[in-house]
Amino acid sequence: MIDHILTLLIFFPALAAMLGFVVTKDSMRAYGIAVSFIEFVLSLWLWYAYDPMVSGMQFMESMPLIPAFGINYLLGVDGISLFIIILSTFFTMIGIASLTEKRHLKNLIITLLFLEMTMVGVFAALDAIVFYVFWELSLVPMLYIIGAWGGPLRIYASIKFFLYTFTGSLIMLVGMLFMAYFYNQATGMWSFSILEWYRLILPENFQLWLFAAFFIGFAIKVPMFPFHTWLPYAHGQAPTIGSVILAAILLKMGTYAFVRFSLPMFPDASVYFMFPIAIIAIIMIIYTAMVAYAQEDIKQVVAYSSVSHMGVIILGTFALNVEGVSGSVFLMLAHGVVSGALFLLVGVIYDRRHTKMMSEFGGIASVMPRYATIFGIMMMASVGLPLTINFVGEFLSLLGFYKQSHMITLTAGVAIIVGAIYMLSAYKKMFFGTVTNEANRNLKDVNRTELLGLIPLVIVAIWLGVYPKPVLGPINNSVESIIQLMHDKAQSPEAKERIPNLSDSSKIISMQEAH
Amino acid sequence: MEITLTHYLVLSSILFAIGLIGIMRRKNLLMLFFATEILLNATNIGFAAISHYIGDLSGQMFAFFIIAIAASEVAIGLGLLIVWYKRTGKIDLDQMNSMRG
Amino acid sequence: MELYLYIALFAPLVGSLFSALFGMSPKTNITGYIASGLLFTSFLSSLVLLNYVLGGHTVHVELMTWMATGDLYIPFGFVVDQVSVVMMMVVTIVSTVVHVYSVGYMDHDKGFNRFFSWLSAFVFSMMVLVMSDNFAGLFIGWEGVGLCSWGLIGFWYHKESATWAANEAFIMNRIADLGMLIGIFMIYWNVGSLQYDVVFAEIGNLPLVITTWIGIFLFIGAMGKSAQFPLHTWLADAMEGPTPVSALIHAATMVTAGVYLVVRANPIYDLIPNVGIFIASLGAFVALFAASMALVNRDMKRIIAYSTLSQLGYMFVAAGLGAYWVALFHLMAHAFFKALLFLGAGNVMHAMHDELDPFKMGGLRKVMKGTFIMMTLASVALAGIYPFAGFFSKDLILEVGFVEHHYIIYTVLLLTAGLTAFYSFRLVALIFHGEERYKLFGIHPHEAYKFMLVAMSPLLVLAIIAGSFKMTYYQLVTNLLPSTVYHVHNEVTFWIMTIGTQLFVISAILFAYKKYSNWNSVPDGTSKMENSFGYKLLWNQYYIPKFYEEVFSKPYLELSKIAWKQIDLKIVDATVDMIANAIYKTGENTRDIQNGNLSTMLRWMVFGLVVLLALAVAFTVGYNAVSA
Amino acid sequence: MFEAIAFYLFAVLTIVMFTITVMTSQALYAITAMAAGMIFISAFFFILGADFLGAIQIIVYTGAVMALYAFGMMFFDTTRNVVEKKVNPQIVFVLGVLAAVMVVAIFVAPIISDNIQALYPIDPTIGNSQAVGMVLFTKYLVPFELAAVMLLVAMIGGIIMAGKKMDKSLTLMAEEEIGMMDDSYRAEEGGH
Repeated sequence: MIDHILTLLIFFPALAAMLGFVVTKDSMRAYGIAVSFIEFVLSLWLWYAYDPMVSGMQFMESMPLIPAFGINYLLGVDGISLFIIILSTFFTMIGIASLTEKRHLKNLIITLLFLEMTMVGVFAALDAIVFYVFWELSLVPMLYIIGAWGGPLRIYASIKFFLYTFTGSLIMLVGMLFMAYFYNQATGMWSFSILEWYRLILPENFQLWLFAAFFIGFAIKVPMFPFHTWLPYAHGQAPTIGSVILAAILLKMGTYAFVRFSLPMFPDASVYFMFPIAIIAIIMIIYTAMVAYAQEDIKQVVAYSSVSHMGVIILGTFALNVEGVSGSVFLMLAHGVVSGALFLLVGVIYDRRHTKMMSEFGGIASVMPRYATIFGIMMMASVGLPLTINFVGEFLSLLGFYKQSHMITLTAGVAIIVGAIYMLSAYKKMFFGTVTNEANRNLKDVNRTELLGLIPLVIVAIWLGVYPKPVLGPINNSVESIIQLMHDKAQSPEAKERIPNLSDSSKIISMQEAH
Repeated sequence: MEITLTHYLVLSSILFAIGLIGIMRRKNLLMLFFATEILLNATNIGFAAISHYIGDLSGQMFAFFIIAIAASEVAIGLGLLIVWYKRTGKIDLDQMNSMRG
Repeated sequence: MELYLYIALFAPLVGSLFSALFGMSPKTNITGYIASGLLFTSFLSSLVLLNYVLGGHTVHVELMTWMATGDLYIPFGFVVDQVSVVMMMVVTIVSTVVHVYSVGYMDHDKGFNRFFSWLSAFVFSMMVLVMSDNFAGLFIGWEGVGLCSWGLIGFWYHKESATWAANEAFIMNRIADLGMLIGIFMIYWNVGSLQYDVVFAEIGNLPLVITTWIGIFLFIGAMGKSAQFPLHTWLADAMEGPTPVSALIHAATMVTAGVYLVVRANPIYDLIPNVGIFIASLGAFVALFAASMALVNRDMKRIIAYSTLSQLGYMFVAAGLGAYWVALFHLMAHAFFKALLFLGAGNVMHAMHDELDPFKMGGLRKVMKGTFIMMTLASVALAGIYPFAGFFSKDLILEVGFVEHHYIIYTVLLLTAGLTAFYSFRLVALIFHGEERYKLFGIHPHEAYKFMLVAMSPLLVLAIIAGSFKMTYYQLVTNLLPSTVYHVHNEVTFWIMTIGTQLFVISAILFAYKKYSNWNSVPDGTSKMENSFGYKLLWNQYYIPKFYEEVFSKPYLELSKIAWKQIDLKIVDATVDMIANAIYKTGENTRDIQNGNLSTMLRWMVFGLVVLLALAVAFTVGYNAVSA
Repeated sequence: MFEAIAFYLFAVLTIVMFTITVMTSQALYAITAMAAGMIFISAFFFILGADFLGAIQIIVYTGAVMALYAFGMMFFDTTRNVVEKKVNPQIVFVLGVLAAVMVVAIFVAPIISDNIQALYPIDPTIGNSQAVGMVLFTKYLVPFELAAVMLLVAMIGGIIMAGKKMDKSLTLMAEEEIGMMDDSYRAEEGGH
């Protein structure tokens, strides 16, 4: 069973979703929680069985799909994808457990389970086509969630979300096809296996074009400035569960893909585009933080803060050294936990008051002290306070990029200031002061269902902030092998210089020979 | 004065153009069918001529199949035409716009 | 000894978590007792550790790994050495006193439990800050105290001014923290480690320019926490918090973290005397600058806050001039008498029902004898009168300035010493002497609880006798810090300086008494002095808060709104929508082609055929032309 | 020489006939002209040596197809002028002429390469019909059979559509209407 754990992880929720159609409406919630819990336990088992000392792919599965073109059903996890998979299953579980939605609950849970399949699939896929299929499939449940359970502008928001990201991924698909073509030209064989592609050393000008093609697909997903405008609409209109999954997992697909595709496949292009991308990252960090500060809707604050944090992730990714990339991968998890929790928290207040405008609130802290406390913890985590999960990621990301450029890091470091500004002022508007709005006077504090979702997130946010080693260790090993691969593949002298050589640090194991 | 393949092809083109003018100009469905017959025949001439000048029977084969198709087309087309006429009493193209997008 | 270390470190955390458990329930005195008890435990452990360190040992433990990736390795490592043990003593003594005091002070507050949770959490962060054996751990504590400071300044969160001040403090500290973070990055990439011992051993091998930058960036961090100009405005506003908080955080411990950082990083600053001069100059400037603002202020707590700021300036002068042990000594002495002063002010506030204007008090010595004695003695210590603690530490700084031949700094500090004495006794005179002006406002003051006064007494004792520890202290810390002795060699000069300073200070005190001890009216803003330019300038804190408001806060908000409404919605998003709309409109406009009319479709078909044929012809012609 | 005369003669006749077909507003003229044109076209086939094709042309087109049209026309009022709305007639001619010019340009241009090889060369020793039969039943057997099926389908389709209840379209009716129709049908049967 452990040999096929990834297949099981991917298709178990889908199968359960199919069976979910015959489950009665009343027991659907319990069914959903049970299924997502089993899935989560499975993913924990994956972690347990994962050998942290091996840097390469583990639990690899292969089955030919279209042998003529080298398209295989190829799965595997390494330290980078392992935890994002766990994060996906974790958040699906948390999301279903804390669902407060009343309308078409059954359909919603089935949709969520399908979404879980696509998310796990994206992070486990090692074949470009399989990856692409799951990548695109993930749009469908999300489109459905926003479009069916969303706010008043849901149709516009969902179509914008779908078309925007879809356009990007089509360009990415073209890039993939070209990559396969180049592989065919170089070796005479067809292959869509990412691991095979890693071995291919492309001339720099090819790399630049392919990098650009992949970049657009990923950048829209992340979303990077100036492709970010779908996000506020999607978050603004999506139901709580949609925002949670979108922020926690779906956005991570973009940054994950950068680490999985762009970096190891195009090391020279990565170095070539390092500074332009860093500039974009800085714009994302500062500009969207400012936009977040100007928002009147608490959910939009969190939405824009996501973009701002994604900027730090991008910066860490393009630091192209172990510290930075490990930090960015860790920050993906951290941001998933924190922004997911923040969206859940916004959902809590929205359920009570059916508004998200900050001007409607004020002084909530005295009415809902538990809520204020949890929100405060998560806000501080989002601001990047040490000993919370975000700090580890942000610290490492910025630390990594400092090696590449002092000035850019200094500018990007403004993130910790502007982040504090919008978060604290939003928190002040919501929670501090006296209760002025009568409607807020008798709000109920967070109930047990909501705590069920929030408490684990708080625990994770602090646990991984204090003791990130169990996660950071495997990430570090896999990132080291990627960085070493990049260094070995790099051709231009600048790239050789910018990407550190780790080969003296012995423990590198070739990507292909693991398992 | 040798008659070459080109002569035939030009003739075929002229007839084809006449057919095109017909299908564009005609609003009466029946008349439209006539024009399509002209188109088919124009190509038939071309096929037969090429067959002759290259010395290959394939051209004639194609012409056969075209004739077969023309026959079926007439059968089905007229059937539809009659159904339509019985329903509406008209066979004017301008009135058949239920496929409007 | 490790056990004592962990007890000293984690006892406050346990107290904090325990109080947090009751954070949302109504007041339970038990939280206050438990938290105070645990703090006292922490103090006792620190005492044991002090004893151990006095024996010439140090304790260094590594609890566990925190971050490890690539070459980076950051453990949770804690060290108790000569410097940190002094800080631990200061922190635990003051915080124990403040905890016990708070049990009385916060007696009637709804957020009693929450208060102790925050306060103990602060002590924990502070302990992490001083005990960490690496810069990252220091940064944890650094941010941790910032967080607790935020929570405690904004403790009365229903007050707009309090929450505003809390956010201001946090954000300003963040600005400085960025500098510190960059300093840490520089250290890591140049040294390869963040452990103090490794860094200090390697720092000499670095190019001087890099060391300089490291020193500058670390000092930027210190400037924020210690509220040095231009990041000083938050400290005065932070007085919105409960008074014990001001005593503990904004006088004794957190604000001195910057000094501690410079002292701790002395091997770095030793290499870059130019930065040291800058630090000293800035310190001298801030000392005078803050003292000048304290002269006219009419808010009791703000006056003490400015005095704190001023004393921090003194400390930075000492630290900047390389007299690290002197800086640390003044830090310690200052912690005692300043905390005492604040707690006394807290008593007065309680008595006066949160009235802060000393002009509305007067004659309180009759009803608040204990507080009167304590505050007076604390002020004497602050003024630096022999044989109180301030004399030994503050005069030493003056001597340092003199011995190091920075006469301008010396003069400024001397002047500031006079100002300090003046405004301190202005406050004492206005509060405790003269007519009982409070009667105008119908207030019936009363002395604080007995146990609060008892709790304050250790601080009083220390404020009086701390100077006598000087030699023990000196021998202790110079194991780690440069052991330069600052002494004016010429006997005559020394005595002239010492006695001169004392006379100057005493005359300033007498002047203050003379001017204010018989004050009989509440100023209403009409007197000539209150309308003079100088007074207004000082009253408005040199218009700096206003300047920040106008130049940074408001434009930032405006710019943010523009970024959202103009750029994001009208440019970025509109561009995307424009592309989408263009496609949509194209479809809409060409929809007429699909009018369902077969005839039209046939025409389009023929048109397409013609186009394709034309293309075929054109390409063929073109191709032939190229190949020919 | 004879060939040339015949070609031009028939060419002119065909063009004239077809032009009439396209241009006239009398349905009867049109069908008559077209039948004539078809016959003239078969003349080309004879000239080109495709005797069998020519025969088929006359039989199928002029015989079957034209007869079908004639029957079809019996449904309509053929004596009346065909009234058609003319929209932008010049565009029609321009497009038609342009298409012709293009095609001619392509045919005239020396692009038909010389290296086309005959796959099924015409054997002069055997007659056209025999040759056609040999190719048709070997290489083109499957298409031939398919064509046969197609014709069958067309025949059945034509019968069905023009047959009973052709004033009702099942595809355009709602389900209930169909159900009702079935009921009335059964009722009719029961009545007998």
